Amino acid sequence: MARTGVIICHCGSNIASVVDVERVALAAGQMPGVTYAATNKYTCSISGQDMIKQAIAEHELDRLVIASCTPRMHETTFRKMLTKTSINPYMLEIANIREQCSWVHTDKEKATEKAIDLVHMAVAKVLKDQPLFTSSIPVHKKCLVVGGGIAGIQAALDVAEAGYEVTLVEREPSIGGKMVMLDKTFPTLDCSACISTPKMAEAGAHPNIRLMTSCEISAVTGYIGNFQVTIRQKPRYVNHDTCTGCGLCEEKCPTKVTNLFDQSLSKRKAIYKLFPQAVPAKPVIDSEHCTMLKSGKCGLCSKLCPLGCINFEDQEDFITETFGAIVLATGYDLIDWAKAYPEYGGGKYANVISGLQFERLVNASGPTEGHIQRPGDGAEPKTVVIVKCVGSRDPAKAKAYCSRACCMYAAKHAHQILEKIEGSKVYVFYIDVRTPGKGYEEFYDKTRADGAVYIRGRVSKIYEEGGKLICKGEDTLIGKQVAVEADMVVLETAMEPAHGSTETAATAGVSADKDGWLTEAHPKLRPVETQTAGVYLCGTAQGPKDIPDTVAQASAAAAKVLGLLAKDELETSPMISVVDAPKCSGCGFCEQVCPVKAISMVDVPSMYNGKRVTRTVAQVNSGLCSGCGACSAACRTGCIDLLGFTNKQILEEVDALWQE
Amino acid sequence: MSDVQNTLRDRVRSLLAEGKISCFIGWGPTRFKDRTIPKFANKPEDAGELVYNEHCLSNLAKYALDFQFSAEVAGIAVRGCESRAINRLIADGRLTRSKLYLVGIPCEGMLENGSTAEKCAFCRHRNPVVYDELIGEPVAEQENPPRFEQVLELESASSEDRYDFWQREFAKCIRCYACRNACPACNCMECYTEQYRTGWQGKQANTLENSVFGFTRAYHIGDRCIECGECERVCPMGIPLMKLNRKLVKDVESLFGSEESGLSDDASHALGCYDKEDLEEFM
Amino acid sequence: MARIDAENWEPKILAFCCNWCTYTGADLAGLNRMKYPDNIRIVRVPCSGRVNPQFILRGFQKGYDGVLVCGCHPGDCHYTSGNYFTRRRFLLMKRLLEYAGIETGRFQARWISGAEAAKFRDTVLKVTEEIRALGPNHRMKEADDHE
Amino acid sequence: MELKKENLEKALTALTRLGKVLVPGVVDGVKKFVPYAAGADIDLDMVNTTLPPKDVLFPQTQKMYRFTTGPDAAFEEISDAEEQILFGARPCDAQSIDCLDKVFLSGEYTDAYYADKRGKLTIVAAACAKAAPTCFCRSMGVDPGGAPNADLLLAPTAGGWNLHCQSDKGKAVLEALSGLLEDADGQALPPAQPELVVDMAPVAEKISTMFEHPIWDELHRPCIGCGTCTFVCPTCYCFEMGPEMHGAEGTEMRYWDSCMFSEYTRMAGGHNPRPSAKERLRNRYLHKLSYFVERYGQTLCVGCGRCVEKCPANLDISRAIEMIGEAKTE
Repeated sequence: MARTGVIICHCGSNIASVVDVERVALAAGQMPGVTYAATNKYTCSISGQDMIKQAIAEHELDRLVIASCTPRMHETTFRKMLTKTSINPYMLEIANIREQCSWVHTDKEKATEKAIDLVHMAVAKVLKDQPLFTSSIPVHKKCLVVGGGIAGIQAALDVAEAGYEVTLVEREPSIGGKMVMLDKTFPTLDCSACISTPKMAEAGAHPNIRLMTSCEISAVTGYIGNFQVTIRQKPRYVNHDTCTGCGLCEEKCPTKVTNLFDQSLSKRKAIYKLFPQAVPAKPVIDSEHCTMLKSGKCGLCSKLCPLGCINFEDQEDFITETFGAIVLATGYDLIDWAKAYPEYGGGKYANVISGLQFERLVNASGPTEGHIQRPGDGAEPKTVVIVKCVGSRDPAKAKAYCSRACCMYAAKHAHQILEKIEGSKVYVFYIDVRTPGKGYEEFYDKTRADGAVYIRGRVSKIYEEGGKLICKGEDTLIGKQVAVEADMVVLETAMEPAHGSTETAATAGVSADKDGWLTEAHPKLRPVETQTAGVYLCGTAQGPKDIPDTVAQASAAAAKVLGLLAKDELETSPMISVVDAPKCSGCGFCEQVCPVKAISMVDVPSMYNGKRVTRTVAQVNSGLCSGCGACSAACRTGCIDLLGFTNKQILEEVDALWQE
Repeated sequence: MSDVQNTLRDRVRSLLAEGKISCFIGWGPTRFKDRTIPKFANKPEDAGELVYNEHCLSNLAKYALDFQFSAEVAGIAVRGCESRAINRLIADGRLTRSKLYLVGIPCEGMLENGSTAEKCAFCRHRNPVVYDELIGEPVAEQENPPRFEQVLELESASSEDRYDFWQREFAKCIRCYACRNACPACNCMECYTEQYRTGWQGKQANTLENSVFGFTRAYHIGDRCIECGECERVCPMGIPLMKLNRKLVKDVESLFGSEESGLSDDASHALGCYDKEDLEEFM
Repeated sequence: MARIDAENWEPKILAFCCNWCTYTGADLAGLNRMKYPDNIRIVRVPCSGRVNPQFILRGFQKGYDGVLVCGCHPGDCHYTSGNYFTRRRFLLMKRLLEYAGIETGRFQARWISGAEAAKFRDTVLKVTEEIRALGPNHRMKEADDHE
Repeated sequence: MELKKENLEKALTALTRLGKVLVPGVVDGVKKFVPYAAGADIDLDMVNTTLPPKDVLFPQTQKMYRFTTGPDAAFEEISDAEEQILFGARPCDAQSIDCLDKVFLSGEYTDAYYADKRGKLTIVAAACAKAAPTCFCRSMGVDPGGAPNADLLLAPTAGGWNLHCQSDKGKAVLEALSGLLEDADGQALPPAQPELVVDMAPVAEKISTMFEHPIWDELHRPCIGCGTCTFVCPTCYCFEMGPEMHGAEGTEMRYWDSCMFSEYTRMAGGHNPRPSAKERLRNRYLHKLSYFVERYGQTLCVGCGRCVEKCPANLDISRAIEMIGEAKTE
């Protein structure tokens, strides 16, 4: 027989002034299974807790109902208290007779009756409580960072600096991402490479960081603290263990290929480093273009390499490792504006370029060594039109969202043109100017003071006429059509999630929104966590943002990772779902509704019609289950149940009304 | 129909003889002219005992569960209703398509007490929707049979009349669970009614408990019912169960835009997924 | 309470409230000392997605005159998607109950966030009045079947 | 003595003075024994009711006692027996009551609930002038023209029924009907001759040796495991007990169970000695045709054909009897 103790709290006068607590205690004493019922002035106080402990010992109680304030207030307090008694902390139910009774009702008689009902429901439920035990899962103190842009580098460095091992996976042959392509950063105008390459080098040399370039993650299993990740190493055809990065191969390679790092504004070789400051500073072979790999002819690099590092037989390799935490920093791409905006020439005018192309043009290490020259003829443009929101805030053609960084880099581009080309004119077509950042508005003001002409309106058409690019649009402030003759047009295009990032995220159990940006666990309160515990995100993988925000978020993600890795073991809530496997039909309905992919279908030996068979049944991963109970409501048989809120417990609460 | 019967016997004989299937589930004769019984042909010579006529009322699909753990392939005769039931059972993880050999039979409806069986009257899929081979030529489908006519009629009754209607009907229920056991969507290893410890459902046969069972079963299968009408056919008390099931089918179709159940073995079902743009009534 | 005469009859309403939104909203209503009718009995569940529609029938069986299911607003679910499933389940269940002859209004569902204490209070007020207007429920109720 | 058809309603009304009169009728499409009320839809010509009269004595759900738990634990027995007249029961139905009597009244233990009801029951049986295609009572030793354990037998005539009193309770019925009866007997109709005939003789001979016989491997296969056959059977008497709780108050009940349900023999922990339909069907048939015979000297099947008529899969116990009879045994 159960020996339930019921404590009715006065909460000073908070409860007792409305609810006749003595009457509630008297009624509770008559309820099935109740051995002891008493009131207490302040149950949560030390003396209140001592009184409960004493009652537990004296009356050999095996479960407890406390009628007091909301369980959201003191459930944890009382559970903690129970750890010091003979009662399991989960043999406790709280009847909320303060927030949901004494504070909201005035009729003392009715409030008392309601309190009795609420206590009754708790008493009925507690009779079906079972002792539950937290279990612990080990934490593998190693972090995986996916994406080697500034976000990934920052997160990796922060975690590594704290003393934990990090593996940084990058699909390109070098880390660096988009930031390293940029020339200057707004609003301070410090050289992007100057501040990002030291970080790259630091990451490359850090004893706790293992760089895995030309790599992608292909599979993730397991759960927080224990992710088994399979990493695919793409063939590089160059042995990076022996290569010193002398560059002889690259110098002599006869095959020239469009250089995508320079946004197609230059050529590179078929064996190449992504850019001069690449980390690792070692070349790889572009298998798509290498004549040796394509047709078996050439092999010059192999002949020249003094250390014999070239291996045309290189194969892809799969490496599986265990990580405690994963950070997704998969970054962004720019939209393909040529497809979305045929009215801007759709790519047929060489002098209509993207902002990122402009960054390469103006970059000292770019194809023009920093001289702004028209890609079409190499001439210096005197009049430049900058078009903002190309693809952003334009749901009809591309993206509905604001890409956040464009207003500022458009101002930066305008500034750079005005500064570098004497007598130049810059017209900026804009919808709005958004400058919410430290020093941003000031920078924008300065650019305008420098002479940039801001025209409010979208460009409706760009066409070539007499060697000039005519940009037509409406100046909505004066309500008139305007046409600007330009030598060059820079389109500040929208960001979109890096290609393949949603697939990578899905591998790690992270979902994306309709635009493909990865979904955080809570937009405000858990901005760097995801619905999959132990997987974090940062940078533009989560949504468009600029470098300061990206870096801040990367450090935030690192802080979360450190919070996890600092623990040797994770205590898991015991209030999770459990499967009664012999009853499970294996329909998988629970799996379909689980928000955290904690349920998987597994084959188990079983009996069926008296025969030994192998059947498929549901299995709950206790490390992943978040205890929502959606599975339980989806199960027709009721064979998957949520501990702490079992079907039986809830039915008992409902049935309790019958007691009078 | 005798052509179909002859072809069926020939085909089953060969399939068994060739070892393509280990057993064939069809219909066999009874001592009564107007009744058939599910027949399991294990050997080529059993094929001659198979029957196909207008009295083949049983939906055979659930008998395939007898072979769910068998290493061999089982053959089964499938008309529209059986084929959808097989899809349902595959979708719900109870059968494996590769372990089944489906002999399709287009069907023009069966007879019950001398006239078209109630379960066939609203059929929209007389031709099997999945099969490995088809006996005979596809038949014309019934054009828009008024599936929801009876539901609409009851919907237009007053709340009180609806309550009285179902209470009167469930007063008849004897809790034999024939409806459940015949239903291809009721394919749980153990029914919720058997979970005595949880106590979902009292075993006592009274109108209330009977109707709790009736409504719960309807809800459990509502988004997966293939409208084969077996539950109603097997009910010894003649409770119009399809009038209940079709209500849910109708709502699932109109609320969530789901297609009819059992047209494919896709595991998705209306309550196993959601659309953020679903109807909002609870604001 | 089952055998209180009609004059003194007070509706009894069962409410399933999710821990993260509506239960919190109800707590906030208390914190703000808002007043609402005492006819409601709340069962706390982690998520509205935990509420098996069979619990609703059970509520009516056991003598509740009305049943309410409350959760986070769609999109705000603590567990991301629980309430989207809730919405589907109860869109269907509500119609089934009405078809079965339970009067419209006896079963209701509402999205109430942790901040919407006033909405919680107003919902309890409204639902209580609606159910009061419907009178005692005898349909699908155990006692009546056993008289 | 003859009761003319035109006096039937008067006769039934007269009988209501003796107790609740149960007559074959149709309620919401279901043929069963229903309490007689003037103007009710009664049909004494129907061959068999769909539901047997067994729930008159052995209700599908029988409330046994009420109880309260907790400090003031108490219980109160429920007795709901009342005088009842089962009017128009068929010879097979009467025979089924004989079977139930053996189970509930003979031997060391008498079932109080059954005994109460049985003591207050008067059986007015009606012999059959016609048979349904599924009737095979004769093969099971039941005479469609007689009902030895009935208190009164109605033998059909062209215009009504001749009355044969068979007990003191029967006399009471006759007294109640005085004034409504013709003194002379009418022209009796010949009793029905069911077309369905099976031979039980070879079955009786060998069935007790056939537990392991391969016949069961195939026989059960159409069975869907529902309880229809057992619930429409006039003799199946298995039950289970359980409480219905309202907080600390409860009512203990017993309700029909079916050996065809998979959970019927399932034990705590999950083991099931009758794991599949094969073992379950075998048990049902052996119980009816062998075990009961060994214990009480008669079969537990009265040949009413209800299960044959209602089986969702058209399983046919008469066919099983034939197959058992034909089976080779060593």
